[in-house]
Amino acid sequence: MSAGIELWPPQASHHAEQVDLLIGSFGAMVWLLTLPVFVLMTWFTIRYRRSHQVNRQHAPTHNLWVELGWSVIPFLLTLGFYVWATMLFFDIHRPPPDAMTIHVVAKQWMWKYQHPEGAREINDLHVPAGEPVELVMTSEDVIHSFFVPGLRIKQDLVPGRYTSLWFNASRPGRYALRCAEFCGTDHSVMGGNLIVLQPQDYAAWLSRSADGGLDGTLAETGATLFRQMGCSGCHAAASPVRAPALGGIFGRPVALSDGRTVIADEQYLSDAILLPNKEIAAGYPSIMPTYGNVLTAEQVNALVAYLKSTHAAQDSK
Amino acid sequence: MLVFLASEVMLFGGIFAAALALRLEHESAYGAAAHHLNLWLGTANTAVLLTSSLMAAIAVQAARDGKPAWAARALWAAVLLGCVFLAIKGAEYAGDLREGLMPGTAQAHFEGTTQHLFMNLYFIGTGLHAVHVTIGLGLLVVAALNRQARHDQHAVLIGNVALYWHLVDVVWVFLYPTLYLAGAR
Amino acid sequence: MTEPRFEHPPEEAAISYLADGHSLRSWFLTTDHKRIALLYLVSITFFFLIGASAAALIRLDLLTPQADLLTNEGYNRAFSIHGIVMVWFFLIPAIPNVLGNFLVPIMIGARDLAFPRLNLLSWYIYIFSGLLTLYVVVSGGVDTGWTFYTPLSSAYANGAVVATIVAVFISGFSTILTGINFIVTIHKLRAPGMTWGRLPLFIWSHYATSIIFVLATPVLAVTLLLVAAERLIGIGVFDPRLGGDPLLFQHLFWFYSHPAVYIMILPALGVISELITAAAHKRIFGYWFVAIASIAIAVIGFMVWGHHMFVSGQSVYASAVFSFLSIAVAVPSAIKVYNWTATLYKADIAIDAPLLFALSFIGLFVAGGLTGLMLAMLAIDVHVTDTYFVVAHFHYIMVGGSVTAFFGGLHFWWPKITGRLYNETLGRIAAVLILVGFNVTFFPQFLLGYEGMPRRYHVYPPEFQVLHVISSMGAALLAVGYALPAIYLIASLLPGGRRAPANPWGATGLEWTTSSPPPKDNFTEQPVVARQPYDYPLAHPASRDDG
Amino acid sequence: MNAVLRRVLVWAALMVLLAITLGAAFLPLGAARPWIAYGIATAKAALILWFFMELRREGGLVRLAAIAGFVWLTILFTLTAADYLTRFWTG
Repeated sequence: MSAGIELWPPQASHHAEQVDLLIGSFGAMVWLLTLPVFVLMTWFTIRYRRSHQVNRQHAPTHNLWVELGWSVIPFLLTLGFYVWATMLFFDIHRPPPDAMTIHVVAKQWMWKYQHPEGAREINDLHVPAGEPVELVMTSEDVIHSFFVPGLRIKQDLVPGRYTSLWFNASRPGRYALRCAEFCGTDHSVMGGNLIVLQPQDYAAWLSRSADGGLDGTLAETGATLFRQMGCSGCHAAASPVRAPALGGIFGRPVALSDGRTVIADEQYLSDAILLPNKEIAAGYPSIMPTYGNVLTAEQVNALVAYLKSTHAAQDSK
Repeated sequence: MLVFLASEVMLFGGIFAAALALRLEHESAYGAAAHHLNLWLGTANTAVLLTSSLMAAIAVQAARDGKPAWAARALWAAVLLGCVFLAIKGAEYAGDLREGLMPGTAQAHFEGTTQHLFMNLYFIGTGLHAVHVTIGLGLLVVAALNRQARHDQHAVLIGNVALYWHLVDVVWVFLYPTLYLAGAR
Repeated sequence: MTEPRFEHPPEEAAISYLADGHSLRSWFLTTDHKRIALLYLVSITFFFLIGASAAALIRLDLLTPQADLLTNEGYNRAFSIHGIVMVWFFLIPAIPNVLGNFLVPIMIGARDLAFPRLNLLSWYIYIFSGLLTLYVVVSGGVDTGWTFYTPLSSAYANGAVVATIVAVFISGFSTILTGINFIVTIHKLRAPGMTWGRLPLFIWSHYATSIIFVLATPVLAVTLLLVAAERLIGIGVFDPRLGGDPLLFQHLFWFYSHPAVYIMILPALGVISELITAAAHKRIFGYWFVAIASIAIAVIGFMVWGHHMFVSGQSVYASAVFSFLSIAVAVPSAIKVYNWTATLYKADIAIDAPLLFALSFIGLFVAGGLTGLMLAMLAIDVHVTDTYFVVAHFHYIMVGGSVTAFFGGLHFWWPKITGRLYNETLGRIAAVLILVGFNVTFFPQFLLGYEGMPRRYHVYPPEFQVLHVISSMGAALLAVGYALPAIYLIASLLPGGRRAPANPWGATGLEWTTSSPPPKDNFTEQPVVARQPYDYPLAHPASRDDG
Repeated sequence: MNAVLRRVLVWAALMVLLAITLGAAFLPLGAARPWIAYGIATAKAALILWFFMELRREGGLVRLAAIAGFVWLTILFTLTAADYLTRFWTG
């Protein structure tokens, strides 16, 4: 990247190209509609200036069809772009099923990432090129926003909730990554790089990171926590306490005490740990204590990843 | 006056929107939390306030009919009922305080966060309403003491005060199902 | 030129409102809407200077990528104060409370607003909340931004958040009272013959603005109350740890704050309609379309707030609905622009300072509006929201739009308000300076935003520096552009300034039928309206022969 | 009809509605319960607005002003609920 002036951000994905194409063509249409206004405005002002003698007879004062024309036609044209833009938008919220999941936790003023293989990093994020990556994100304090200009994507991270988006970075390289939602004192230095690697380089990077003394995959970390935090005391199959067994719960419907049924997704499981009496499973007493002050967001991620992995284990049986 | 009342409606709108969001997000816990409110006191208060509204409406009619004495009596009845409303409300608050449901106090203890949140919302909502009741009472007293207003056959002052009082009533009519009825079982 | 529509009162028959009492008491306890308008003019100018100083600090600091003028906290406080002061203490009251206060009663042929004492009260409320804001500034400021997003504002921000919130909360009552006053005045106090179809478009736009004043402001009030309660006693409605929802704040906040944008721009649209017709000496093209467009903007403007939340974690389906409604609200705005252009066709145009301001307004408003349309497009918004693209967009609308219109209106009605004529040449120079300075300041910010420069950044990557330097230099030019009118407008008030005739522009409208400045009761006798608004003779006499 | 009597009758109707809504709250009506509660609340508000606040005597414009607040509230609720109800739909 040369120093000095940069007029267009790099395109790191197919989506980025699509967004550029969209704004380019929409911009062109906008100019087509606007230029006549500016030209006519200037021309009328000069031609009909007071000192100039021209024909001013029969000036119209209203015309319904003209009014309807210049209201409806631009609106319909814009609607076409609306459909296009909305489809692109839905696209970044529907990850392909084979996307790898990276957990993102933001706090004032740093980014923390957890790779499924157990690697953890701060601020800089390594991802493989050409593979779909889904980010499942939450915040520990205030609202932050994950913004990679090169990918043309942005998503807020909200405390107490999971938000997600996915991308498929096609070109290896370093791309700036910034926080876009004002988050306090050091908002402007809360950033890093998205480092897109060739798949083999990514594999090498992963193994190097694992050599750094990490304790297994995210799910394994979660399994350890599941024992350490006493979850298994109640939620194991043989437990004397009446609590739902959790093996294979992820993605399954759960009947609630008020008659509704929800799918056990990341949000549900995280809420069940942090706000246990928000949604109570049918047939069980509301006795679980909240872990809101005990677990960090990353530990919750690990627990959810563990519960997710038991799902996979049971399916394979 | 009505334009101002529309503005007041929107003021409470924010509270109701918060309750709506809370209810949508915490379906079952919301009902459980609401169950701890005293439904009977809430119902009694609804009846008291509705009756008070009737008195205000009668006062307007009496002033129009040229019966200033009746107008004054009806206004004082409305004031009295308004005070009863506040008294019941106070008793309810005192009970909540004893049970440790009053946020921000030393005794406060809640069964879970949703109840805490619900009680907070309950106090903000009913507190804001109580402030309006108090203002309304003040206006009613002013109207009742004002000789000229009682003899005004167009009932301008009494009419406007009554409008305000009815609005306070309407707000309560919606607070009642939002806070109390949600917990009945 | 135009025939006088009413008997001109003899000049000595009525004392002008300016000459009616010179004591402090006659100003500070006045119930005359014209004097209150001047009180507002002085106070908003003061707050404009405060907001502008904060802006100057920001632009100076951004000259280099590093932090060399302000600390991180200092910068955050500077832009928070800039936003809060400019939005609530300058832009929102600027046109309605100065020009609106002065002109609404005169334009409809009334002696005053419906509730003159309420009008004075609302000025005092405004001043009280303004002083509270000043207290916040000197006591260390606030670092939440003008948006007060939770949980940053409710749990994490330092500084005088509660005091700021109380200040904004109180200023809301001033706004509500003004709105009620305008609505009742327009309904009840129109002169005989002033039917709804004969109302000047300025009145229509103020009517629409008042609707927003009354219906949106209380929602902000209660929302801010909840934030303050959250900060003081932790009520938790917006706190995820209690199961509350930070996004609820955004819903409630933008339910007010998006319509608030229309509070700032609708009166400006009304001003422009007056300026264009007066300069063009021609009836507005499509009166009813322009009038109804104001109301349509006010109503639809309430249904688009979610477009501030496309990346916030709001449901994607809700986003799609809000995106559609946001595109729909552009239609009435576009109608106005097309109608103004059509008004210039076969017109008889006097190219004076007010017209130059009006034309720059149209250009900047169109640029701001169309980039707004881009922001309404979901996929584009995801990339450019919370970047300088948004910053540039809303400055085009609020500064390029509202402030330019305010200056245009101030020039147009200055002779009426003060009875003096300003230096026309300097006026034209100022109009051009502001247009150029504005574009140099804010156009580079569109580019910065698309490249990925987030807003509210105190330090930034070096590749953005060139554009930032251009922007800061433009800001200097803009400052000169804004200072110039202050000089020649004040100079016109000095002894020896040229006196203005009753109708210096040859314009229609009731305000031009009374003397300049108007007498205390606006008119010496009750005006009666018998004609359409903007009823100019169809063609200029000089051009009739060649038709 | 005697004006005072009419007001008393309206009051009686309000009390009956109050009793109904209280009773309905205890019936096992499931998801319909909030709808009934708010439906009755709306009916009560309408009675108060129409008779006590005397909108029946007013012209269209005043009625419009009176209900404007409620209409705007509907906008606020509908669009906010649109977010909350569809937030966790997965596409």
